Amino acid sequence: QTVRIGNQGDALSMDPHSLNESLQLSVTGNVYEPLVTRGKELQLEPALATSWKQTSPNVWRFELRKGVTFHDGKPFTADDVLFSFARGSGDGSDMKSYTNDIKEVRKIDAHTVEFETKAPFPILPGVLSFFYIMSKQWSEENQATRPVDRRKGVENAASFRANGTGPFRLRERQPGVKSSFVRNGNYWGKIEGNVVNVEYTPIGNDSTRVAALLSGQVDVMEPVPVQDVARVNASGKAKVLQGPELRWIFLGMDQKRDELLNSSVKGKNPFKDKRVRQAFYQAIDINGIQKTVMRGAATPAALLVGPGINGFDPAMNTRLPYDTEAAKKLLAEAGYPNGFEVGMNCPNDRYVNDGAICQAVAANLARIGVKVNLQVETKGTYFPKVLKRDTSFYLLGWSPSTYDAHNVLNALIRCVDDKGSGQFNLGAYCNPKVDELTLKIQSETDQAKRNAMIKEAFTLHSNDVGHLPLHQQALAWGVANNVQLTQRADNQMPFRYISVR
Amino acid sequence: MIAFVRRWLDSDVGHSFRTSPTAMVAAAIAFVCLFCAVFAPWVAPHNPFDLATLELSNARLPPAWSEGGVSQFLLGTDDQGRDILSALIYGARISLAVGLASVVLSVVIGVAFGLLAGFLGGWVDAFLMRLCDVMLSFPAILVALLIAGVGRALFPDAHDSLAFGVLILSITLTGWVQYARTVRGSTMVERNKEYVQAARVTGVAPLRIMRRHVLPNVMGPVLVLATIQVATAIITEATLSFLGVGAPPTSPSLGTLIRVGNDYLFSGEWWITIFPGAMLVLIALSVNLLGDWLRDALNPRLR
Amino acid sequence: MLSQEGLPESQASLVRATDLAKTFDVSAPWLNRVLERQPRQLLRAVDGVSFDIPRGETLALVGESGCGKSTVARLLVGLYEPTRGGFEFDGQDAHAAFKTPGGRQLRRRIQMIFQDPYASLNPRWVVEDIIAEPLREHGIEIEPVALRARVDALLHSVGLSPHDRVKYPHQFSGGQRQRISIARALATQPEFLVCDEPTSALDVSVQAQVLNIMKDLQRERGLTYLFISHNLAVVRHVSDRVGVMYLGRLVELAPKHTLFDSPRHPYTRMLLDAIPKMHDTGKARTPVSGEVPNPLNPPSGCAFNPRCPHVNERCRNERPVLQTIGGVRVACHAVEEGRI
Amino acid sequence: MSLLQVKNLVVEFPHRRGTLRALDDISFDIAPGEILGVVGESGAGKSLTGASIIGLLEPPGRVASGEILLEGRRIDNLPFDEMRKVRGRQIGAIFQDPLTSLNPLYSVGRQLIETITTHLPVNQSEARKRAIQLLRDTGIPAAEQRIDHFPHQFSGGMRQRVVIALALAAEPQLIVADEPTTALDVSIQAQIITLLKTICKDRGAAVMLITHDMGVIAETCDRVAVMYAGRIAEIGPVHEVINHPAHPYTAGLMACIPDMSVDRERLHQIDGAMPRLNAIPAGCAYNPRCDRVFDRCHAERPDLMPAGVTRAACWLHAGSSAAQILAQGVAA
Amino acid sequence: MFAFILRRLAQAVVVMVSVTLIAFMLFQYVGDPVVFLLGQDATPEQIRELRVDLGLDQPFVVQFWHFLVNAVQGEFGLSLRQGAKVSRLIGERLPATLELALVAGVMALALGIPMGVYAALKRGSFTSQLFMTISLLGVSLPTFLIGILLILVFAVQLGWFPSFGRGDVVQLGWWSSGLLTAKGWLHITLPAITLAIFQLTLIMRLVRAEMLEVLRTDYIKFARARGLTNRAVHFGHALKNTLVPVMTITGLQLGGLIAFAIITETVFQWPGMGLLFIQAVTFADIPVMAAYLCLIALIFVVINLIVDLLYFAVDPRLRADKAGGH
Ligand SMILES: Nc1ncnc2c1ncn2[C@@H]1O[C@H](COP(=O)(O)OP(=O)(O)OP(=O)(O)O)[C@@H](O)[C@H]1O
Ligand SMILES: Nc1ncnc2c1ncn2[C@@H]1O[C@H](COP(=O)(O)OP(=O)(O)OP(=O)(O)O)[C@@H](O)[C@H]1O
Ligand SMILES: [Mg+2]
Ligand SMILES: [Mg+2]
Repeated sequence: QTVRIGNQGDALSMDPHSLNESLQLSVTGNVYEPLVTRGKELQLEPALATSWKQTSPNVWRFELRKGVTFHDGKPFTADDVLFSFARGSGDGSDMKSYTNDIKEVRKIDAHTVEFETKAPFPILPGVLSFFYIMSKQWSEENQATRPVDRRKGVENAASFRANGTGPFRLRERQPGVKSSFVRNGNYWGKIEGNVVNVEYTPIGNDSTRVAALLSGQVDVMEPVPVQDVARVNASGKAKVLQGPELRWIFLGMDQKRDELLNSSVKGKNPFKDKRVRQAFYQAIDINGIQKTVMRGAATPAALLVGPGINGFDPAMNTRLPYDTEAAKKLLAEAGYPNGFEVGMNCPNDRYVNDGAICQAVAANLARIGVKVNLQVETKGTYFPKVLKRDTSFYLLGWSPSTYDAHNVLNALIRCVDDKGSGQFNLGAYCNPKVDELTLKIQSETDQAKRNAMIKEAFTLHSNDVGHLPLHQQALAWGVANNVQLTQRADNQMPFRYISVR
Repeated sequence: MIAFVRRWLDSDVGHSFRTSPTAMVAAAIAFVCLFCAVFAPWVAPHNPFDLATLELSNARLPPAWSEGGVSQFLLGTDDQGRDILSALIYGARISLAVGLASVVLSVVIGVAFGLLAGFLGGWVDAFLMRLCDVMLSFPAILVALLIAGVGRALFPDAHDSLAFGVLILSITLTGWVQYARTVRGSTMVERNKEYVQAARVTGVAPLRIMRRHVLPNVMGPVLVLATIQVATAIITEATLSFLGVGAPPTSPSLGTLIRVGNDYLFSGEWWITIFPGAMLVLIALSVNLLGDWLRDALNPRLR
Repeated sequence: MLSQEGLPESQASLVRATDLAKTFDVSAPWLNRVLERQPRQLLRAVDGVSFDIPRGETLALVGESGCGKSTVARLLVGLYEPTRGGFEFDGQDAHAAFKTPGGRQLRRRIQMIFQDPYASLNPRWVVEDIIAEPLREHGIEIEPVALRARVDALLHSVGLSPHDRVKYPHQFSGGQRQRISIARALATQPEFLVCDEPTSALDVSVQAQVLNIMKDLQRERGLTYLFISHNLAVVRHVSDRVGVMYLGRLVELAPKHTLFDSPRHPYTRMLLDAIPKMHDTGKARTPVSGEVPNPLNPPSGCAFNPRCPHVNERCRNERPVLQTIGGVRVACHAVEEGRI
Repeated sequence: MSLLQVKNLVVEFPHRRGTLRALDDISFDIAPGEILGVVGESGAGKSLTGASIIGLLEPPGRVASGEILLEGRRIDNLPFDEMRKVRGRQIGAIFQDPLTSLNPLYSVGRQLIETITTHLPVNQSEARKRAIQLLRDTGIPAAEQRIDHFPHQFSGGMRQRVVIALALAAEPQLIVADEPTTALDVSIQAQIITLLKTICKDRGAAVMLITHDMGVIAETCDRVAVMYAGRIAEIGPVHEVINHPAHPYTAGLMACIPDMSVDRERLHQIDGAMPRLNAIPAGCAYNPRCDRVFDRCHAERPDLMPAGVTRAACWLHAGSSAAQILAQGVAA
Repeated sequence: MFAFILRRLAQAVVVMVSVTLIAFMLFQYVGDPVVFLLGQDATPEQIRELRVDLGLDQPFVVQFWHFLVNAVQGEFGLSLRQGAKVSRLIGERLPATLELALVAGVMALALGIPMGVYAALKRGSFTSQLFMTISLLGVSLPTFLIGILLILVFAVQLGWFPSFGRGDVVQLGWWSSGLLTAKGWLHITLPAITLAIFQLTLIMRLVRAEMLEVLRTDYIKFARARGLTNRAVHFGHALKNTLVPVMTITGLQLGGLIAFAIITETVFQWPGMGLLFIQAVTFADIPVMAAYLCLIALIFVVINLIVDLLYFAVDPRLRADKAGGH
């Protein structure tokens, strides 16, 4: 059984440590495995580790699975784990954020390892679910002991070839063109689906990708542009599998500068006034956006996290009402009865219909008198700009890589410092109380206490209207009628769930 | 004015115009497009740039005559609830403006360089022609892509006007080469003609000769080329928009409209892309036909 | 010897060319020359030509295509810099003067009429502008009404009507265009007119009109002409003295009647023989044998030697110089030796 | 019998403001082996006459009426392919500019052989032999080598010899030579004219020599036709026309030519210019410039009528023969 | 001729160095690759480090110099994005683009020349007018629209041709060819048509214009006067002379084909260099962009050199210095 998959992008490399990006991890995750993985509902499941427990606040012990072999036939041992973590935290690795909190990995015996963290670290197993284990021997034999070293211009065998323990082996790879995978006959576990061969093709252009599905050139494709969902469903050849994605779209506002970069308001920053922020919030017709721009493929959100994320509480997830009049009033109270002019930055090829969302928002804001000078551009120029915080008003999407609310608090909400806190808090929202909580949450091991603190932090943030949450994006996979698969909310597509009739 | 038109219609070129139905139809279409574009605020039923009037609930309405259409939106609406007809008219305005502006700029640069190279010869010529070679080995789209990127980076807060500036500049940068080459060629022929030498014998300064004698006599082919280049520029702009570096979606050109509409080709909302596409083809075709006709009409050997 | 002979005339001479030479570098590009081991290629278009023209007279230059006639003309009006030698105009070193600001004055006094009546007028200018250009350029007349009057007068003097002022050149016949050219040349009231084949593109009937006008103007204004042509009949009609050129050199220079009645140089004789005789119809001419040699690689000795019936060893080796023999100036060993 | 007969040939150019008559009722004939000169001012219609005979009028020009007969066979209305066989085979042509008449991309040999094999039933090697012979006959030294050279490797005079060889390749009976020497040097002109003359004498071909150089006509031709504004003004033996012109235009033309044997302060000059085709005056086309014009010249158009030995289209010679009266009757 | 080639090569080097220089100046602005190289959780420290490691903190002149020195040794470094040797990436993509351009070029020439000849010979006839007008559509429709419409009609609706990709390729040494399998031909058809349409129009119009020009020359008139058949005149004499100037423009156009391939490759997901470049642009992958531009300049220069050499072969006048002078 062969399944042909078309995707918007491609894994840039087969090296599991070279890039911390979800598509790359999704592809390499079929060949390599972590110690702990996530199941269909994102629950943690044993993978190369059969069990784990916290032996002291700072120490975790993992029992490794026995009898596992790499694709080249070599057995999997604790040495491979040690090697992989050394590799992943060394030069050229992009996985350091997963290993930063680990102080040391120790080998207890051939199938037991111990992790010592720098501070109490309650969510370590979850964090490790994207850290894949490589073979020490193979890497050494193939000069792949380090992730690619661009400085020296030295290529890395692991970029093109792969030797993991996963359910599929890499058979052939042409970067950006095609990658073929074949089922691993010696896999330690059970493979749910019946697929034997997988052909993975990147197809960047939306129309072409839809055409490929409709003309039967691919069996699975991802994502389906929202406007084509109906067409695919109506084609009789394929249907669209839709479901919520672990990605929240929101708007941020510069709350730090004393004068906005590009605005008609001089001498002060209107976004420092909560009333203005709230006016913006209430001016956005989120249901309209959901209905027309997203064609239903989105769930309006009141927080920057949602179901599936550790620490989320549905009770908090209520938006302020859409109310143009109230918004106008707030604006007038804040001293802008006639609105003002402000620049807005927006990518047009990063999130689902991102450009259109911004346009709709701009139209919404126009109704309360705010003139938005929208600048929509490709992600290539958008991100460098907003990351320098050269923006007053921007759109961003976030998917917490640890499936934990702390990640969001730390990256998006915490006050900005130069050590990486609030790194994506591009509008520099800052509430010291939230910061305090964030720090505590990081090392709190009591789950209930921790959740309460998360809730408190989010409440503070919501009351401040620190960001303008929009919605949770939806996944849309086009699947031919003869294919069955499981859609995971983190947009990972493990081949082992795919069956072909 | 009327007398002028009458005299023109009576001239050879005018006659060939009157006897060529294609030319007349093309001119009529071009004129209508130009008229609509220039007077867009008065001609268009809505103002698509006025965000406050957009209503998301009006999004993606089909043309008035088909089921579900609303007479208020003759050609339907796009995904933002913008009236397609108005967007078309404003889009044509932007496309034409970009096309004309970049062609005018290319002509100015190209003709100036061509004249200098052809008239002065020597190392000036060699240098300018190598420059042309360099420009030519950068295919137009590549240059435009790079320039657009640079422009955006240099003017990070670029609003629409600056985005257009970047667009025009990038089309100009590759466009001038053709004019420079053409003009250089004709200048080299022209400068050896006896009327130029007569002026030199009289003691007229070289720059003056270039401007007053040579320039008017090398403009013929430039004119024809320019006509056709307008169409090419409009298409290039559309292509750049397709690649995502063209006119901003808030003030869309025809190219941007097509690119946006492109996403709706499969979803059955054909009007979002077909109308701008048809408009673009209509403009480009009529301008091309005019250029074509002009080329033949101005070529005495074909008369 | 040259100067001795020239002296008595020099007082009256308006134009005096001394050893005028123009060499064009037509070498292949440097790289080619290096790789293909080619020498520099120099084309001696004009190679040491001396003559003088008394005020009010016409000197004609004749010769085959490529012998350097036009180059001489262009040297005289300052379109080319001479490689060697120079020419004096009214006692003044002209080429030095052309370069000074005062040279404009000189440009006023020397004008040129070109061969092709179609190419010598800017097709996009109306006649009025064409004729007024030199007037404006030299600041002779700037005021519009007076300027217009001047243009009308000029048009009148070449037999055109003031109504033609607003027409474009293409609305005129060849002969009329040539008259416009003449009017333009006359605008600055020059003393010396260089005419490079002014009638060779014209029909005989039109040629007659143009030649007549030129003669009339000479009579009225005392103009001095350098008249270039390859039509000996025309030359005979207009000139006072005739210079015969061959491959960049003067081979014979003599008063018109002397030259036509008793040509000395074999090449001159050949040219005269080549003129079809109109009135004794059916009589074949004796065609000249051979072709014009390649100017890049001229024969050694006398350039004419490969085609000359009187050639001898000396002709092949030694280049004859122009010298006065029997009252005319001729460059030929055979004449010098009295062989012909 | 004459080789070529042109009867009342009219050539027209349809134009947006009516039709231009570029050749208006031209009649003449050429006997085998005869050299007929055609002179006239630029635009008089000389080239058009030649082009009509070889059937290469450029559209939109067309033969509107009249006939052209070659050896008694009408050739002006032949189908394209028939006419093609006449061209080159029976009527050869030579044009003014020898440089542009030859295709620069092919060797002269190829062009010669191509012409020969198109018309004559010979194979390649024979054709090549003939080609070499032709080049030799036209006075090209070392013909065996030069046959493989390209046109740009020949000098102007040599090129014109090649062109003549090409025109003669299939041994035509008539050669239309349109200003064959105008582009050449004075000294080369004589060579080419002599060559043309002797070659045609040797092969018995007739020549229609178009030129505006009276001198060339004088020494080469048997008869001469003087054209003016699309009409023949005078036609007759060359000696007569030159020495005793019957038409005032011919006389004027002769007087315009500077004469080597007499000194004149001013040349005789015909004022004005030949009328444009769209402004040909009624009656005799020459009437505005004629110094012997009288009423009839304005009113009626003269046909060719005997005037001494020649025939001239001038009312001055009217009534000198019965034929004229007849013609008058028709015209009236 | 040797000197000529040498001079062209020298010029080519100048052109290419200038191209890369300009390209490098522009690269400063197209985006920041570091943002894409590190994931969202990277620390500022890491970002700074990477920037230094990649040499992106150095002035562009220095970066350019390093690039140049490496490029001369045929080494373009590693793709920032893919971590693979740029030379390898481009080498893998080159065959696809060249085959596409070749097929499209052949298509454009094979149709464009006959159509142009026809339009010139039958000037004014209905068919030729039709050709002229319809061909204008080719330059009035943006390439991407043509491509998408072709996909819509022929791939989705009719299902005759595949909508994307190259199909099966056969590996011939390092060259992968799609032209040896039936499937490969099916795959190349739509993209090649898309790419060819624009060129076809240009070539057709050029041939027509040149042919009309040539048909008016004296040697064509003289050839007719010699009684040559129409075939010999039109195809023996006129066509060959027409093709001499057409060659130059076609040479330039072939360069254009490769540039236009960017759009076509994007639309058809054709795994060629254009696609690589576009991806590189979005990710500011400077080594890939630089190498691509160099290669394009090189191809352009090579094509022009070939065209110039063809001139020597076709036009005897240019061989004058060798053969002439007898
Ligand atoms: N600008 C130039 N560069 C190189 N060579 C030149 C230039 N001008 C003239 N020559 C050469 O100088 C020689 C003399 O040319 P010139 O034009 O003076 O001849 P001419 O006697 O006027 O001929 P014609 O009768 O054809 O006008 C010719 O061999 C010509 O090729
Ligand atoms: N295509 C055309 N359309 C209109 N008129 C034309 C055309 N071709 C020629 N004529 C006219 O026909 C007349 C005769 O032209 P022709 O070429 O026969 O003159 P010619 O006597 O050969 O002159 P020349 O000595 O200049 O060669 C001219 O008045 C010319 O303007
Ligand atoms: Mg000359
Ligand atoms: Mg003629």
